[in-house]
Amino acid sequence: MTSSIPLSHFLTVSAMLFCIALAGIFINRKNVIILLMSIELMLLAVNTNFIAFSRYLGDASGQVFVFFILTVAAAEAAIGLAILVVLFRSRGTINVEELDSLKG
Amino acid sequence: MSQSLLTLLIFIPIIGGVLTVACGEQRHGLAKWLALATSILTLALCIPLWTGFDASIATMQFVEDYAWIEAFHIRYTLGVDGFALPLVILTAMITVLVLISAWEVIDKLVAQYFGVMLILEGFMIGVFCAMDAMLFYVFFEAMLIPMFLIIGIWGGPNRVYATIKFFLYTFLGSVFMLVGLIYLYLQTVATGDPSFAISSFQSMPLTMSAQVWLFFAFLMAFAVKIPMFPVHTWLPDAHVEAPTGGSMVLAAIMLKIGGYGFIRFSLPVTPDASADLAWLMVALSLIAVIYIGLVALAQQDMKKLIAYSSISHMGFVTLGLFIAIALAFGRTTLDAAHLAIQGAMVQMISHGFISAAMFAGVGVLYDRVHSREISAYGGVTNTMPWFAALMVFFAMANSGLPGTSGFVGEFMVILATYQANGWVAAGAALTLILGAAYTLWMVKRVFFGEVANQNVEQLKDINFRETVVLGSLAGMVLLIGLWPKPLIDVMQPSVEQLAHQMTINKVPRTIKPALAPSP
Amino acid sequence: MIESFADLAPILPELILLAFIILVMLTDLYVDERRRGILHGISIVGLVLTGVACIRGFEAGQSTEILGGLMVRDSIGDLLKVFILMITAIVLTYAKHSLRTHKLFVGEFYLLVLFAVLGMFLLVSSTNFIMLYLGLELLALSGYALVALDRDSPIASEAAMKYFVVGAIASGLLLYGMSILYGISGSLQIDEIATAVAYGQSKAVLAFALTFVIVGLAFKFGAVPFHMWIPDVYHGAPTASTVFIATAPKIAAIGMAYRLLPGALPSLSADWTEILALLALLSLLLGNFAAIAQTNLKRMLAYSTISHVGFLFLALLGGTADGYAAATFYALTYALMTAGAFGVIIALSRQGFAADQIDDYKGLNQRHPWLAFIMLLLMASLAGIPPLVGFFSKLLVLQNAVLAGYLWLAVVAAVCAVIGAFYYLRVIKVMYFDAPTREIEYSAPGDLKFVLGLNGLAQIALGLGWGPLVALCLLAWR
Amino acid sequence: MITKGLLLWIALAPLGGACLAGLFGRQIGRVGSHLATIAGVGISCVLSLYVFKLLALDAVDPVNMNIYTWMEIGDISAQVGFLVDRLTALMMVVVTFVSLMVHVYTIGYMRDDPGYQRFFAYIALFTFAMLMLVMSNNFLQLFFGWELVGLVSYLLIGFWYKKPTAIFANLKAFLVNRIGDFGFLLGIAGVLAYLGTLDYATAFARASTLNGQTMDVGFGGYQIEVVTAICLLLFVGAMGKSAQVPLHVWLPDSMEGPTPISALIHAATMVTAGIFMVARMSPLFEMSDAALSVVMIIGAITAFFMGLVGIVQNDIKRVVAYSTLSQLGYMTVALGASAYSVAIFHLATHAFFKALLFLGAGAVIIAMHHQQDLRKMGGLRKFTPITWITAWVGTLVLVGTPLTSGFYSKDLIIEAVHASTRTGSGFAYICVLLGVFVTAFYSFRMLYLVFHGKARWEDGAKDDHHGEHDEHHHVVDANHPPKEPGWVITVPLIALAIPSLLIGYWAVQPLVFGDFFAGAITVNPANDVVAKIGEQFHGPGAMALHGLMTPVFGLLVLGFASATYLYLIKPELPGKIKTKLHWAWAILDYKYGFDAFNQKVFASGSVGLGRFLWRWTDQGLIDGVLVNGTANTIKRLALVVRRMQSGLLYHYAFVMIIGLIVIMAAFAFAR
Repeated sequence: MTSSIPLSHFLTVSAMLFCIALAGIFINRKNVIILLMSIELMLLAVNTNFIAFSRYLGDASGQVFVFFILTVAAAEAAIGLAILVVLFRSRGTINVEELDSLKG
Repeated sequence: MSQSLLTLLIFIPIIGGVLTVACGEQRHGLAKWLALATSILTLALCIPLWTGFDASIATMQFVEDYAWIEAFHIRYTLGVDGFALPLVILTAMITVLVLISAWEVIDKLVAQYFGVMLILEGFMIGVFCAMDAMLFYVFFEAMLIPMFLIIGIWGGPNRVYATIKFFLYTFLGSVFMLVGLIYLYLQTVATGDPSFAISSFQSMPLTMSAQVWLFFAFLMAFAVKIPMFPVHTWLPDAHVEAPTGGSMVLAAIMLKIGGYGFIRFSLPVTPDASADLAWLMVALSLIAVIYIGLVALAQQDMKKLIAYSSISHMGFVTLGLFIAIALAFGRTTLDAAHLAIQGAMVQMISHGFISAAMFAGVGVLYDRVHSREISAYGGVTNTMPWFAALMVFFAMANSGLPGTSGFVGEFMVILATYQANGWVAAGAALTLILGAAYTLWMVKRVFFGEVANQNVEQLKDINFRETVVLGSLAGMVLLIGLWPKPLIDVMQPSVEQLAHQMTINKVPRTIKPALAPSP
Repeated sequence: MIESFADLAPILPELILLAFIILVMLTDLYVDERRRGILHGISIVGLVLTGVACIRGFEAGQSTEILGGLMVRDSIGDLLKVFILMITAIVLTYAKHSLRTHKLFVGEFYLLVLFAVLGMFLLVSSTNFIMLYLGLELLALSGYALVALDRDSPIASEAAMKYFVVGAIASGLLLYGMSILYGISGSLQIDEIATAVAYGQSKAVLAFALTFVIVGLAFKFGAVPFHMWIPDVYHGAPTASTVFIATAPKIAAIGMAYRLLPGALPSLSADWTEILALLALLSLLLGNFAAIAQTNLKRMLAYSTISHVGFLFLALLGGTADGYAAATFYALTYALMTAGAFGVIIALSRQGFAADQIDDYKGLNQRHPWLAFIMLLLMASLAGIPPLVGFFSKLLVLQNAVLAGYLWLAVVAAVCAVIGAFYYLRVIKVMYFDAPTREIEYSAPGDLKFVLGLNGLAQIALGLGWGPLVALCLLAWR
Repeated sequence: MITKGLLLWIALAPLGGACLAGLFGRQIGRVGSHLATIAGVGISCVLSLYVFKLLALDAVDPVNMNIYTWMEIGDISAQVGFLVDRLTALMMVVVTFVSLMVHVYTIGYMRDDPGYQRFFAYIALFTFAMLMLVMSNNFLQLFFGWELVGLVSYLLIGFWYKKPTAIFANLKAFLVNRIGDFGFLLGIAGVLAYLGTLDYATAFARASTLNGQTMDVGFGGYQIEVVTAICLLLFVGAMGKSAQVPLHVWLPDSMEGPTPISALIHAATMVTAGIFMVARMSPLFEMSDAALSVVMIIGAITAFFMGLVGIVQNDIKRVVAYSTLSQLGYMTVALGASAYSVAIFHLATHAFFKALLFLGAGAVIIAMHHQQDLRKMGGLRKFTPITWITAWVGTLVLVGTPLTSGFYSKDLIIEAVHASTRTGSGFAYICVLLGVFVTAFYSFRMLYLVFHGKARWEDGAKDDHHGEHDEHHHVVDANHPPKEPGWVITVPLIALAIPSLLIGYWAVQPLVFGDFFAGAITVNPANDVVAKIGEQFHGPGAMALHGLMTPVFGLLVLGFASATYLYLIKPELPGKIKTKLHWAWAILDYKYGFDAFNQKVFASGSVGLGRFLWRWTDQGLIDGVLVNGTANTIKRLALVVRRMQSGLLYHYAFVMIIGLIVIMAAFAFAR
């Protein structure tokens, strides 16, 4: 089973996910929610990497790290959403394009 | 006492200045007296300095040496030699006069003005006494802020532009020197004897290319300070906008720091590069003398005119210093080189007094009429005879009349220059004509003729305070002019040492045939 | 893994800090509005005790593994921690007033700050990627919250959102780099990675990983082109949060840099030196140029921070111990200067008057010469005018740059310092040369005035006596 | 015995007087100040006579002593000291005597001038400066005195500082003199460079080392004899002070000053400093024929052409001024012929009779209430007999009537030039001959216009410039005829008239043909023309007789005759001639266009150039483009950079990604 799918495939997939996430962040002009999702996606790509490596190297610490990342990701999401709420309360919009009162 | 004399000379003014500021504006009367007392005390401390100075040796004297930053071998090392001593005393004298001349003139933030002036004095004395390169640089830069404030707070209408220009110009120049110093320090680290001591820089072997880079690094700093063409344009603006005292300090002392820097760093640390590039420096000096002389001729603003004349006179300092290195090249006797260096030094001292006097004079007029425009005056002699007499005297000194100090330096430099190249000497000697032309033309337009207008009609002649300032300056000008020997004797050993350092090749050097001394 | 509590001795500082965090949390539940000042007291005490713990364990060159090598207790960490605590203490003093005047005086602030400090502690003393990441995120998440502290301010929440998003991207990138390194070395232990990397892996992959790591690092510092959050956060966040975010994390970032670059990737030093030089150059140029055009003091300070990061990177070139010592010294002095500058802003700000426009300072000298003088010292120090300490820190980093063979960069940096001087001078100009337009009242509490005074005079004091401090840094790093 | 103290007294007494009158003039009052200065000058005059006696009659050895060391750098040292030999002594006597006369005369002339004390302070100071110049034993002090007399002349020409013409003239005088000093200073530098000393004695002793030594001109690889170069440079200085073409332009304008100083400074003493200096430097000049030729030719041009201009002048003082120029030309010619002793002889005689003429002119001006225009005078002899007689004496001496001192000195100059074989001596000879005619003509013209003919002032000339200063607003006319000024004016006239007549006869033998200046003046035997003409010299009487049958005398008579005919017998003729030969008259009246040229080219030119450089290079290029240009560029860049912070989140993210990619690319391409 291990031999069936070579490591490179996993890495490619995760790289793709990562790029999609990045693209999602700076192509998206509309909604902050999508930004949060992209960030999650980015972390998932990283997780994929870690798991693939740890499986491939037969070393558990990678997977341990993944657990931590997931936890932190959750916290991050929480804070992100909290900020989102605050933002919406104070500005009445969560449109990325309108978040430009701070510039120059 | 005498082993910590220099420290006292540096820190008494600084502490006095802080206290003066601390007096606050509401007690500015007290502040003024405190400041004056401090400056006079400082001047008094110069007496043991002069008497205790052994004029027969070239070594540093009154040396104080303490570790400051062990980790980077920066030391608090002070000392004076023949070059520093006169400049220190000059600084002390001028500061006293500056404070007196500002007595009733400064009307806002009086305590701060007097305090800042004193702090500035301390920094300037520090520059002249510092024997550690980093200490030198610290004082060199520290002067900027007080001067920045003096011009900016008490200056004229366009003061902000002028003072920021002054600051950035000087700052830009000096950061290159900073990098140069760091480079030199790392060289000493490489040689295993890490030190920031100027002496160790002077004795350090350097390749030609390194010397050239360092030379230009130093040039950036000192050429701006002195100032040389083409980095001189900050000076007229600074002078025009600065208050009288600021102009006096600027012209009398700060410009000298540029020349002093050449003596301390450029010439001894990079003698071969200096020799190779002497032609460039001589050319720039001549431009300063002639081009700036012509420009001065065109000025309508008295302070601008005097500022340009300062640049032109400083041309003789650089000319003397860099002709000296040409004369120190392959000669049996170094007398000519000594003459040139002495000339440059005397020129610095004398210009200190003369330019201070000229600016003080303009200040006297400005306080009464509030205009620096030449065209605003005319026939001042009718209403201010004594003042006119003094100013004609200083004008003559400024145009190098024998018997005044203005003559001595130029005379020596021209005499020495002739031995390197007659045409260069001729170019320099043009100042006889140009200097007289712009100075006396101004005198003619301002002091002679019928009373020009109401303002001049109502002028009162100089009061006691102004007489003290101008009179004492006139005394110094006359003294040095009639008997420069004491001054020259004090400097001679150091001059000889410098000339000797010039002859030490760190690497084989060449010199432009044009400057090759005639056999 | 833990046989006895004696093994916990090395992480005593962290434990004390944690204890006080819990204490603050609990007290916050039970004290009412008026007596919240006690939280401030508790936090200060906590910081001081933590500091004492750090200092007591301080021993040059020694380093003990903790938690099975997840963390290490060494002089470097202790030094950075002590500095972080010092700065944080000062910051809290300033922040209190600001929070009071802007009706933001809530316990959360102290919690978040202390959590951030804890994060920094983990960050600077971690020897394992997991620990490092946790520290980083703890710091970052507290930061996001701090920025958003003022819930009613639109710009604050906008800044928080921006900070959050780009921060998340940065940590994502860092993680990606870590994952590659993990793949290459098969370990998350920094030292093991170092040894593994030393045995010539394919350079290309290493460079690929290194890039991501450096990006994460550069973001923490706020180096160009990963600086975009800095101006907005400094500007948008409540000054109390800004003054914290602007100062202490920079010190922690040095520790992070040390663990990641010379720690994990020593064999690539040539490569990351090049990149750092590039980033330094960009930061110097952009920071100084953009700052010139600012009219808002906080924003100007933000860009000045970017240029200072450029200088700080000069010290990281080559990754030598002396270099890092210089960097630490630089970060500390920078933090002092910037904290002071924000302190002045806070001291002058009132309800409905942020005092963050440069023009608000017109004629300050004629109204409050002492305060103007302090600001003068801070600005001149930021500009790097001797004998103020700002000059000497620049001196050290320039020296390191020349030593590392980047003479040209040193020259550029020096010139940039001149350009930079311009906008600092503008503040001085406004305070001293312009006539006052409005009545400026200076009614800060005594402790703030006191600390502010010390902070200003420290510029001179450290400038004249920076020897011991720099000696300490060298001692810790060598 | 000549002691240091004695010499110091001579030099410093006038200075003391000057300081008293200058600094405390208000306290000691008018009488006090003129007593103080006259006492000072009197002392030094008496002592000078004593010193002269010692040197000339008792044949005491010349003294050369240093007072104090001005500076000392290795072997280069500059002293302040005195060298007193017969040459110096003669100059001292001339200077102090004339100065004393002028002091006395001034009491009357400046009687009601507000600047009375100041004036006395100035002329006393001048006496000091002039003494420092002539008594110097080294180049430094020479230059010191040289410039100081220049300064005083500047102050005195501008004495009436309200008068625009005066303050224009004094600036002009100073600057033109500075041009001379420019050369002079370089000459001194040359002496130091090649002889290694500033001391006369040492320099002259080493002079022989310059033989055949040449220096590179600096371009085109031309070589020039060192000694020639030095001498020419020094002579430029002399040209400035002694007003030789083309640096003569300041002297006529200097007449703006009060008449006494025209007599003292711009006739008798200061302007002769150049002559004295060249004579003093004779050991150097003797080594360079080329330099001496230049000297001679310049002198000749001045002697003749400046005399010509004198013919068309209508201002009484200017006539005398141009005559001074021409006489200075004579002296210079004599120098050029290496007849130094003759030059000094003429210098001395000229000092007396030209001072006499000027003071006479001054007396006339006073009598005419500050009317200086010849056309408004005439027939004064009845009213001012003493002035009239002394003026006649002066004129006769000036034109060189045999037996008068002017005759001896001038005739010897002509002889010397005749005898000289130096390049240009032919031209010079013609010039000096014609000069005699010209001199006679303008002198008698002036004499007639002033004292003879009909009194043109009676039909009250109300129109033009009377009253240099306000005390004299009333002019003379039939009801206020001019009257003889008081004794303080006339006594000096007489006191000067007598020596003017006699010293020639009395002094020509010892001064010129006896080796009076032995040791002071060196003449190379090869071109010792004095010795040559000395062979035909058989006592002053015989010389006077012989003088009657020389072409010189013929020209003199011719000049006298034509002047008499034109201005006494047919006064209407000159007008006709003027209209006929208008172009010639125009040229002379235009003074050959020197002034216009200088004003346009040098004065306006340099100011214009300065203005151009200031506006375009200084403000335009350096400040505008480089300094402010950089600043503005930075500002503009700042705005651009600022706009890059768009505030849009996705831009931020994008920039980060770009940065990431750039770094990767850097790695990729670094490999």
